[in-house]
Amino acid sequence: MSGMSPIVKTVTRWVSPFILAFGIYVALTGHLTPGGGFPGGVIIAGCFILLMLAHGKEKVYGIFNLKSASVTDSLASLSFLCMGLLGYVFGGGFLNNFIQSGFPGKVFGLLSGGNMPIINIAIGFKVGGSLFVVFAYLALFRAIEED
Amino acid sequence: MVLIQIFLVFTIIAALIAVEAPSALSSIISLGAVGFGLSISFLWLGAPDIAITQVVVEIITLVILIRATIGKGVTEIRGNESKPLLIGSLILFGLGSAFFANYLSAFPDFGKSAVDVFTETPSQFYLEFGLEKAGGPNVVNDILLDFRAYDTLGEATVLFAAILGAITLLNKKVFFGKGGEK
Amino acid sequence: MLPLFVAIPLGIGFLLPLIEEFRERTKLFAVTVLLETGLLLALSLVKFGEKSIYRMGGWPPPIGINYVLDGLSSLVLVVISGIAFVTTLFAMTYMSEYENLGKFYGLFSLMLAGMYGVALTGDVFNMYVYLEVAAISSYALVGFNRGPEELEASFKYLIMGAVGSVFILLGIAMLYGSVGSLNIADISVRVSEVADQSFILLSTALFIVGFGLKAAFIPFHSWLPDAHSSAPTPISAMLSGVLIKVLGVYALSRLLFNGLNLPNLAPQILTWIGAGSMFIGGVIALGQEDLKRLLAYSSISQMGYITLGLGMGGIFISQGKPAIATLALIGGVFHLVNHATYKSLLFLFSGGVERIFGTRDLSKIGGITRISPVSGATGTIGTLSISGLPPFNGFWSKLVIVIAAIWGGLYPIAGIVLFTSAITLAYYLKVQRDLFMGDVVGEIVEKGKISPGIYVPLLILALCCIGLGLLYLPEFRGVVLKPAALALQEGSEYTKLVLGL
Amino acid sequence: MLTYLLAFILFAIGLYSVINKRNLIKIIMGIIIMEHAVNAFLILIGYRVSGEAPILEKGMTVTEFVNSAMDPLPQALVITSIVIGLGVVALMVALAVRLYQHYGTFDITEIRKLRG
Repeated sequence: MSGMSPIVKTVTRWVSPFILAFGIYVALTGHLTPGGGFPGGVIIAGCFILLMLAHGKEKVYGIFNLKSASVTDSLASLSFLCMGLLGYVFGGGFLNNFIQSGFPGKVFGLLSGGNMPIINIAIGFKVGGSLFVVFAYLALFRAIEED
Repeated sequence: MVLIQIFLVFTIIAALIAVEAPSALSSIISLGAVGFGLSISFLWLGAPDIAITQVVVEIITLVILIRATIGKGVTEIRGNESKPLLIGSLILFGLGSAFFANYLSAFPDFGKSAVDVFTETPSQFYLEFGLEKAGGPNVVNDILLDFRAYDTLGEATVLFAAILGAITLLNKKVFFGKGGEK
Repeated sequence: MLPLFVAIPLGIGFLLPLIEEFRERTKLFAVTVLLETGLLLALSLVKFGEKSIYRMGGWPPPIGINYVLDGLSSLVLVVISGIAFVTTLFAMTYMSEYENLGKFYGLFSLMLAGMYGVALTGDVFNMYVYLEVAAISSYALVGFNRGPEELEASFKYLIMGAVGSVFILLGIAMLYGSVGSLNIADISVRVSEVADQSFILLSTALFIVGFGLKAAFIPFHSWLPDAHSSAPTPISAMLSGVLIKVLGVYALSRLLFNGLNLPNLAPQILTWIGAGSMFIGGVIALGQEDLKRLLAYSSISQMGYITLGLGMGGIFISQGKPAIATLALIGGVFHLVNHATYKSLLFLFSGGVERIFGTRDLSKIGGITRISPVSGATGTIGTLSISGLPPFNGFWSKLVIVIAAIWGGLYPIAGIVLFTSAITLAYYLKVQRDLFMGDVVGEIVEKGKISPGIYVPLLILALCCIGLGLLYLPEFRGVVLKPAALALQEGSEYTKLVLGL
Repeated sequence: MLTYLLAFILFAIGLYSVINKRNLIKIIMGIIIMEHAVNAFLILIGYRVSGEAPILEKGMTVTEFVNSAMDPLPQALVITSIVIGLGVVALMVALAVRLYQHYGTFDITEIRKLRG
């Protein structure tokens, strides 16, 4: 499965950086504009899946192979849990927005939501990594079955 | 208001096609039509967050579904369903919607949300103190990440557990445990 | 302290697959999960008997999510942690030759986190999310052996579970639409103010169907025999012992008793569903040849006892007989604890039998007490206590339920309870006769395989089966079971605790 | 009032597909349609006639925002439930692919027969 026709390859090569940028934008500005960690992460996963479909597995594995994807998945979930535990340690509740109560950022600024942007980034990485892993396993599973 | 009903009727027709279509590809594509029709009606219903999430999740679902079925060369899915079950479910559905339509007056009618009908609801607090207490103008993400962040933690765990389960099932490592594939 | 119950299993559930990426076959996974369950067992015993709430993120109840620790949830916490600790002890030796252990133990501790989340939470939608966490981990764990049968059983379990979850979500949507809040205590305050109760009844019906699918009540039980017989043994012990109770009966009774203030028809439906699944489960179990399928059908019938006890409690509350209602609720909760101990004992025992004889077909095997006396003895204790013979704990909880039924005047129910106990006694005597007493039948696959790791957990559970009988005595019952029954009975106590009205 | 009924009809179509269809993929589709129907129902509950999205622009005052914005709570619930649906779909497709590999067919009655 070495990927599709050259036309598709070049188009995806050109488009994928913009998809990735859009995914990161949606994930990052979750607390300001519509979007958030989940849709952003899914767009990031979609960009990698697109590359994988167009260029075949080997090329994409150079950037984001199976092991690093599931590692990002676990690490991002662990960092989300640690943000919660930090809130627990700093008093307040288990998932307390301790940065916001500590020093709130500029009202409509990017860093205004206390630990909300941080959690958004963690969810974005987690969803991106995990969906890419499950799609890679589905493709891997099918490829082995064929040959 | 009428536009929403048009979108919903469109999704119902697409859902019927998805269920009744003989070939795999056409039923998956009409399933996509259900999802995208819904996300447009979400936009109209004033929920942009949900529209983005719905569109993107729908794409991933379609890609996974097509990947799973078309790869198998399964284009023709033909199963002759039993007639009594069909009639039984139609009757059941008739009763259900009769009950639903008859008692619908008890439900707050369509245009009013919980903030208008009930006094001092949580969503009134979220709208009023969302920006002030949580710091983000997007109140929906305020709820998701601050007021009810514990829900989102469970949510991330659901996705993690589902993906971990899918990996365990698709894992090609053969093993010699009891009852496993030798 | 309370969020640690969910935070520790989540942390370990995220950590173990990460470790497995780097080192495949290490004993580390089993040891970490054993330490984790031991710690949580100690924590739950420390927390037993406390009545407190914990506000997530520091937000007051109707705004944020809160934990509620009262008589019932602290008892359920102890049951979950106890069974999980013993099952992990068993799984350390039983699963040692399997692959993918990091994923197995990761999913196991995520399932634990889901169950703790459901047991503790005081918010309807949050209960749905953590119910999904526990359910999805158990779907993958049921299909862990990846043989053709296991996959088909796991797929059927997944479809029925997903349909159940959708019904629960629709019920929550109806409830939110007609009441306007998601906090269980807040709902019980607002439900009484709602004029037209028809949509509350509709969401109650949806909850009964949804949680019925999760708890395998009789019309929705078809996934349970396949799932429990084809899952790996420690997982079927956890499923039968704890998962269907916490996700099914506990969550449903928490919603009906504390949330919706017992809508008028709900207790009757619960009682008759309990009586039905008790009777039909017992009758089908009579004809089973496979040991695990027999245990699975007997789980359905024993679950019927628990639902019956709670349903009768609801009837007596609405009839205004608080004393009898407390007794019936005590019977239900007492049976929940007992069934968790002896059903997981029997499932772990059936794993040992399968390991010795290589098959679970009762007609082909026999005489296990001659091969390994300890597991034979513990298996006998398990079968005797489940069929309700006096010295063991099964007898006492059935006795309480029968007394409550007679005292409350529900004579047909008492008749069904006695008749089903007779059926249970019949099919377990059948197991007793040929599996334990007879001479050795069937070739022995691995004689020396029954290492201490297998029969030590069986011993622990057998001692629990004997020890828990003492809970029937008034002073123990008042400390352990009465607060659990009162937590369900007095809704106002619950709202006062949570909302501080 | 009719709009709620439309969402309920969509739910009934999904339930019909899960119960009556014998093909694994159609059953998976039935579950997806049921999830969509419940999400739509949740959003319809939070709809306000003159409402706009619950996002505070710079110019708006809070009181004006409270009176005009949609109900944000069902929308937060729907985001969570969409992603739960995605997780369940991933697991169902993984199982269906494995079942196809073992039994060579997507028809659930054949699978039950072969299992014997």
